[in-house]
Amino acid sequence: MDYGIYQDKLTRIVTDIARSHSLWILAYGTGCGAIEVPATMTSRYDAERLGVRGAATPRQADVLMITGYLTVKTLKRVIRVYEQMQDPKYVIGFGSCAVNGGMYWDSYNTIKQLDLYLPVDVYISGCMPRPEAVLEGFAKLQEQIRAGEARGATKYKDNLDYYRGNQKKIIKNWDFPDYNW
Amino acid sequence: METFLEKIKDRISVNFELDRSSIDVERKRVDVQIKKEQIPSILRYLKENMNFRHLMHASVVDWLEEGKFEVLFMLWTPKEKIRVFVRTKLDRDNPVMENLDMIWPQLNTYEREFKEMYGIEFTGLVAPEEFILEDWEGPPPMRRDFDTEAYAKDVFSERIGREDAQDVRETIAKRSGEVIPDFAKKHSR
Amino acid sequence: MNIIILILILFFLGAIITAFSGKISALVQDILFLIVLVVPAVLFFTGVDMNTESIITFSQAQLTFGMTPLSYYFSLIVMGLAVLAGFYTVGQMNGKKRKGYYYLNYILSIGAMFGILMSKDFISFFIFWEIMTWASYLIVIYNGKNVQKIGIKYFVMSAIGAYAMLMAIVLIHSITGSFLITDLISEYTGMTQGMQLLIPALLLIGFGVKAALMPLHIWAPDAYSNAPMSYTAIFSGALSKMGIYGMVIVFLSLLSKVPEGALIRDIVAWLAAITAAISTLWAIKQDDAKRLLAYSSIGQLGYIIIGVAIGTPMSIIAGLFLAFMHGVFKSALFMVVGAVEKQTGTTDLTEVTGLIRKMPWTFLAALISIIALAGIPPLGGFVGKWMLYESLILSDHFMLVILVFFSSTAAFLYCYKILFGFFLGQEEKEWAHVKEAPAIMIVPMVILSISSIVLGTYPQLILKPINAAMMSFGLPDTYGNLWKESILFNKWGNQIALAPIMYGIMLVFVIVTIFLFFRNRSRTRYVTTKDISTSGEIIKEHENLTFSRGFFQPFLRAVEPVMKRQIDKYMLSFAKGVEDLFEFTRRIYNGNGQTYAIYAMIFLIILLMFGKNLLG
Amino acid sequence: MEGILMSILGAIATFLLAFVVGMTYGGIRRKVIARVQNRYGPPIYQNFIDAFKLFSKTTAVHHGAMHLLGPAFLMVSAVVALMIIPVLRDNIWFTNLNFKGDLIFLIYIMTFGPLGMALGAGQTGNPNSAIGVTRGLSQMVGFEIPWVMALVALMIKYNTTSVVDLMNVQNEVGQWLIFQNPFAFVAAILASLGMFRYAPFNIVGAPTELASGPASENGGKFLFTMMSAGSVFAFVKLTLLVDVFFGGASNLIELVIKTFLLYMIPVMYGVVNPRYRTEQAVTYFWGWPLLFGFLAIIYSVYF
Amino acid sequence: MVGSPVLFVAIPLLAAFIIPLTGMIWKNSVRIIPGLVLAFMFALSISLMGYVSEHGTIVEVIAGWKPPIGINLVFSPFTGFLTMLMTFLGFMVWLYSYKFKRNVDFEPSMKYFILLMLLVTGSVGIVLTGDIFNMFVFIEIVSISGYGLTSFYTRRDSAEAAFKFLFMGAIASTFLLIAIMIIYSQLGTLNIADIAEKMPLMDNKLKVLSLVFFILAIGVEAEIFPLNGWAPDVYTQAPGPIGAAFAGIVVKAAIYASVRLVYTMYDFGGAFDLFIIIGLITFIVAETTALRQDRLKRMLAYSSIGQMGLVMIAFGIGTKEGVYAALFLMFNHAIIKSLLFFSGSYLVFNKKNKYIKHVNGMGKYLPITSVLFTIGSFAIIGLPPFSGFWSKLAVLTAAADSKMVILIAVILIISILEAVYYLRVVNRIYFFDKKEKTETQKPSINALIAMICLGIIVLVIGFYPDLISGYLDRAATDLMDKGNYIKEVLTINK
Repeated sequence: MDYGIYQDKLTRIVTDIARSHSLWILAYGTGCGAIEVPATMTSRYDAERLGVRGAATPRQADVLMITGYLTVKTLKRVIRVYEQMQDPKYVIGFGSCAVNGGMYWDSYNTIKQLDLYLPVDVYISGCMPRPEAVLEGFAKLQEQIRAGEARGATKYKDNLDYYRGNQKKIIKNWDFPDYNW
Repeated sequence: METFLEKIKDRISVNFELDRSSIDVERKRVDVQIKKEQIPSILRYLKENMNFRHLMHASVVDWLEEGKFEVLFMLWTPKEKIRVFVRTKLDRDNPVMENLDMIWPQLNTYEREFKEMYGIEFTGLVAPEEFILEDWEGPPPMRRDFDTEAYAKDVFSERIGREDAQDVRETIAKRSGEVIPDFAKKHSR
Repeated sequence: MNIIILILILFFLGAIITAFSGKISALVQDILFLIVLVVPAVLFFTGVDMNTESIITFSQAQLTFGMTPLSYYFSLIVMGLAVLAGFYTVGQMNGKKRKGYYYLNYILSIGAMFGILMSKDFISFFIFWEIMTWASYLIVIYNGKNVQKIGIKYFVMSAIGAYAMLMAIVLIHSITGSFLITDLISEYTGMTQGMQLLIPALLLIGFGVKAALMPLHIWAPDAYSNAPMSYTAIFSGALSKMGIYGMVIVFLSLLSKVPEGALIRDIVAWLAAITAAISTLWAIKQDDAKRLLAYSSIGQLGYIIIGVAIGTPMSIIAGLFLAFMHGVFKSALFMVVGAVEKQTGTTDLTEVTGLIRKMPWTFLAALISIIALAGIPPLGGFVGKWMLYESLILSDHFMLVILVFFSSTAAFLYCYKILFGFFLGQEEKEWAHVKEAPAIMIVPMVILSISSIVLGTYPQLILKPINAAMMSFGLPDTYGNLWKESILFNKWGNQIALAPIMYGIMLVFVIVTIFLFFRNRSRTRYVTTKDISTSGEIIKEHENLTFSRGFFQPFLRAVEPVMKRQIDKYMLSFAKGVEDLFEFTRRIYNGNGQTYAIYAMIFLIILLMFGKNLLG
Repeated sequence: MEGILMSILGAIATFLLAFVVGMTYGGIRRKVIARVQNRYGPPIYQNFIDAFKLFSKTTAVHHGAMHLLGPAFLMVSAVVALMIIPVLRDNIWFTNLNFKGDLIFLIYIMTFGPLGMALGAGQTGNPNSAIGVTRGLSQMVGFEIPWVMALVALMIKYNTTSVVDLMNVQNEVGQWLIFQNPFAFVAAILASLGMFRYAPFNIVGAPTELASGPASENGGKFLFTMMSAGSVFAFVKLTLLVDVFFGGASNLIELVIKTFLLYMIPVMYGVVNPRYRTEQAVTYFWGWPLLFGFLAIIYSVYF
Repeated sequence: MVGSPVLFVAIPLLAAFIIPLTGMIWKNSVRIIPGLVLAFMFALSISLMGYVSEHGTIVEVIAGWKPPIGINLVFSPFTGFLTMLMTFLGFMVWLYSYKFKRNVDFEPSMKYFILLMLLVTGSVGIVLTGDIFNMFVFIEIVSISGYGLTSFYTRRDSAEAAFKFLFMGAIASTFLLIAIMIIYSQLGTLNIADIAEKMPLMDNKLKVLSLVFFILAIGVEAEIFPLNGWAPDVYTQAPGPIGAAFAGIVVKAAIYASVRLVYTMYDFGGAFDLFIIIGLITFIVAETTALRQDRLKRMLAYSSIGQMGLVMIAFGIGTKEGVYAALFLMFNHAIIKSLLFFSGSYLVFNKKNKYIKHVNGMGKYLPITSVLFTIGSFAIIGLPPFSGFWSKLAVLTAAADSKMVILIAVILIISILEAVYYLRVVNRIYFFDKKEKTETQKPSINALIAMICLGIIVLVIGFYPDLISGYLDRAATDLMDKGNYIKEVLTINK
């Protein structure tokens, strides 16, 4: 992660703690998993007490939640959204479809290995994962952030060629703007 | 009701040369099959002269064994609440049909889907861009002779742990002791 | 020769020479045009003082020219704008057809305005008034679009105003036996009550037309938007101020002297407030920048008229100050629109987008002028509006405050619309080739915008002439204790203490801006406006997502009951009814000789019947 | 020199006060909303965490000069308004620039920020931003009318436009203006519902509808600036209401109590209401609030 | 004294007889001689005016019979001013029409110029004569030449127009004769000054009756409502310049006659009110009607009638300022309306119906003519700095001095209509596209000179009205001073 001027370790710890307690999620509701997010956010499970809160646009968000299967067409959008998010940013793969294709394992247009295209920090398995699982996923993410391990954005930037190569294999008409940070 | 449906069927068959026709009293529907050349005229006739103003649905069935595509239009009249199914069969090797979206504009969407999914050509169809399959280069995926598993293996990489490619249905059945009937084994993935 | 006469002759001769010099070369014409504008301005600022007076005697009337403090103040607006807009005009008219025609009428109208301001009697006032009217009329129809509708509307309304004024003038003459304005003022209190009301009312109709007061304003949107933009800057900035000038005279020297005057003053103030409110709503509705600004001008003139009509010293200062400011920022805005029109060929706010990086200077001028227009501190527009509110509150015109406040809040809507429409939003491929306007057009705009900043911080620059003008009307000297009268500034005693506040604001502004702007700028990279969050969709080059159509639709739905009633329509249907009535009189002449003979006989009988009355 | 230093320090202290109070109130609001919805809710200091996180986030892109300036405008306007408003009554603390705190000046300087922000939002090119801005401006026209009516009623009654004078009036009479002209208070508080832009008037930044409207292209430091300016603004508005209707506050504790109680009104109104459509939000203010405004004026003129 | 007023009558009449003879020798003399005569008349009037302004009124007795018995011509500042105006306009009309339609045959063109000359002569005679029977004779001369000129084109429509004119003119002549008979039977004299002196002796009823008959008779020529039905047709059907001659010369003469009646002959003030009422009705009806016209010449005709109404109003005010204003109006109207007729005729030159829409886009093809028409329009609306403004101002001032506030309001409101219909035409000239491809006629050089002369006068008077205000002032004083008129005419010793 590019810490810029925050080289000081103490500052880094403080910022990591702040980041871990303020996760603004951009729920990319690709599949049926989107229905579990409201349950996680509302009164019974109340993810907001962990500092998890919905963000409206990728510019404001910290966490990209990919809730469900990804087709080729949506993958393109997901990559775009991810690239528009600002550093630091985390990805949560949500549900077995995101993990390995799930029940669409033999579909002609479902992506079965998300981490080839985007750096995923946490996978939450289940079809669908229950809100408890989602909360646990968040907790895991927070742990990773506090430990300074959730560095998906840096990974993506450093290995951009690798990710681009994989992405271009799937997406034939490549018309993306350059990744600019 | 039966006589009424008969009357409608007769009225259609007087005007058009039908390949096959039947009525279903229970579901209040008339089912006609016709040559593809006559499709525009019969649809227009039904819409304008017989008050079947509403196009409920259009779909395609792939009769792989016959070597035909069956295109089906479901019409409905709001007054008598009766459906008419208009079917036609296209040659599977050369599925070409006339564009119909001037009769119902929403047919444009259906036609784009048929084109992408079955490869049916509609002469004169104006489609702004791809409908569902962006950047698709393979064969039309909804044709029954399209092997989706092979295609997926070819294009997408499998996550490690899924190489066995077990059938989900079978695995569950094995675990729970359920007996799958034979007819369901083959094409029920 | 007297210098005022010299300036007038310079204008009128120069106009004709300029018009025909186009035969030599376009460059000569441009240079002559500028000379004819600049030389009188220089002469005016160096040579004319309050003592210059000259009289031309005709058998019917004496034309007296001279300067008063009030006319000096308005001359500042006219002369300054004329020169600045003149330079702009040269840039804007470059390569257009019928330049001679345009220059002729431009200079004529400037000369006429100057003549109006220098007139000390009503005859020369009226003569120059009419020259101004038809010169501006000829410019309004310059583009030749919808002439029959727009031109006639403008001219008829002007004629109504002018004839009302003429009637007042002859009435004045019949009572005082003189055309001099000072004679009217001195003999006004001795008139009968009916005349005391009738004369100001008629004069106000005359001035109200030019100042676009409500039932008389219907010409303004069309005329403003149809004239070339370089002239509309004059039109809205200076020409409309002639109406204000007349109103100031009427209100201060006539109506304030009689108790009945309060009635007319209140009526005018209310009309002006309603004008401001309604025209602001209409401005919000417009999609064309010219029309938008035209309606906005009408609204702004409404504020000025309120200030003048209320008649407390504070409100008059506010009105006059706003008159100057309006001249400054509205001309700059019209120039901006003209520059955009020249560079893109259209003024449709829904079509042009994202010019900010193409025309940065124009945008800067627009931004500052808009901030001034919206009345946001620390720019000049706020000072005027502030004084207006203060004076309205202190004189207990509470409903007027609400109306003014409503319209000036609603003004934010169109202010934003015009900035957004032209300069912000996504950059479109169609306007990729657009370049910044030529320097000769940019410089006047920038000068005007700088003056709105300067006048916001140092309002005393024009408060001094305003004070002189007000003292000439017998109002107390408020310059020294101007701010004492307003309760705002008593922390700093009786000095003009706007500057510290404005400095404070600017300090904060500069600190925060430097901190945020430059810090962020150095750390971030520019990305195009196509690179926005659109649910992951990649915007193609031909796609433009700018939101520009139906901009304030929900708001307009909310205010629709008010907007449904248009005076314009009522007036048109009235005019149509009158014309149909005339169709009836036309039928009297049916072309039949026998009928005419019968008419003759009927006429004879009637004459004989009333023959006895002939004896007298 | 010392004077300048002191005044700069005072300004910073005021800003910090406003920032802390505004942020905390924001946190309390989130907690209240959570509790009303039968949730546990985030901690009260959650807003500070969010702000700090936003501040520490990378801000890599901008869309041009106005985009950079927009949040700066917002901040300028908030700070200037804060400098002008009298925070405490009869106290040399926190009197920065306030030259007796002119109401009209305040109203205008408070609109300056949103307008600047609107320009910034405009340059991002995001249609949602522009839609949000138009909604916000429309709503502003709506609520300014009853708000100004309430203030004008007081201004005419006491013949002053100064906040300090109004506070002094209340001190001399010994009665708060809320009791002297209750209609004005009702009109003002109804108008302030729109001013705070909480539900049902959160049409500007409606996250599910407009993707947070003007803020939609702003992340990181831009959003941090907007958030802190918003907090300062909330403090300014509350202080203004307290000054005008509740006789001001002579110390910080009184200020906090009064502002908190006032703050709860829009918050509570918001939790139980869904979002209005734009024209509903505009015309809402031209119904009962306008009536109360008229009543306030009539009351102050004739009684 | 350079010449005698008698020459105003004698020379043209003589020339009228000689012209056919010279025409046999030299074709063009038919065109040229009337022009020379008119020019001479104009020059004579100027020189006489110079004399009059120094030495006072000239009363010329014909054939040695002294007034009240003999026939006399009175060249006072008032009549002299009108004479000058008429002869000038007559010359301008001649100059303009010198080559107006080349395709006109020799024979009619001879008629045209002779008739024009007679028209002017008759009008001048009406103004100059001091004798009511002579006035009758001159009115007949004017009428008859007017009938001839109206039917000049020998078309069906022009014949109809001429017949209408004739019809009304016959009625007028009858009543005029009856009125003269009543006067003569009661007072035994035909001399105006003598009648004026003896008027108090006459029975009131007969006085009223004779005045009514006079008004009816002269009102036909003076185009007052409702006796002006013939006028629009005549203006439309007669050749273009003749419209100008009617508006500028004939009507002026008729107005003079009625004014002379009311101001000098009769002694009761109710007639002034009658003037105002008639004038107002004429003004309103004519201007409103003009607004609804779709043909240019008809529009100009109604406008002309309206202006005459305004003149009547001004005379009806009855003060010296009123007379001054009326004279100023007459002067301006004569010049401006002639300019409008002159330029307007070229704008709709080759069109059959001469609709207003035919002027569309003429600004491009006939620039000078269009500019002149525009100047004329602006002037007649009363826009400063054109001459029309000063006369309108004078009328309004006069009315205001007499406290006629409502009158002022009505005049001004109707003036707005005037502005509307003139501007419609001007807009069409400049800002409409020429629709059909009709050929346009460039004005001939003499016509151009005539128009430019008039245009310059409009501008010059507009910028410096004092050029003529001296004449006007003297004329007004002269008209108001009834006793002086009587004295000067009756006490002449020669």
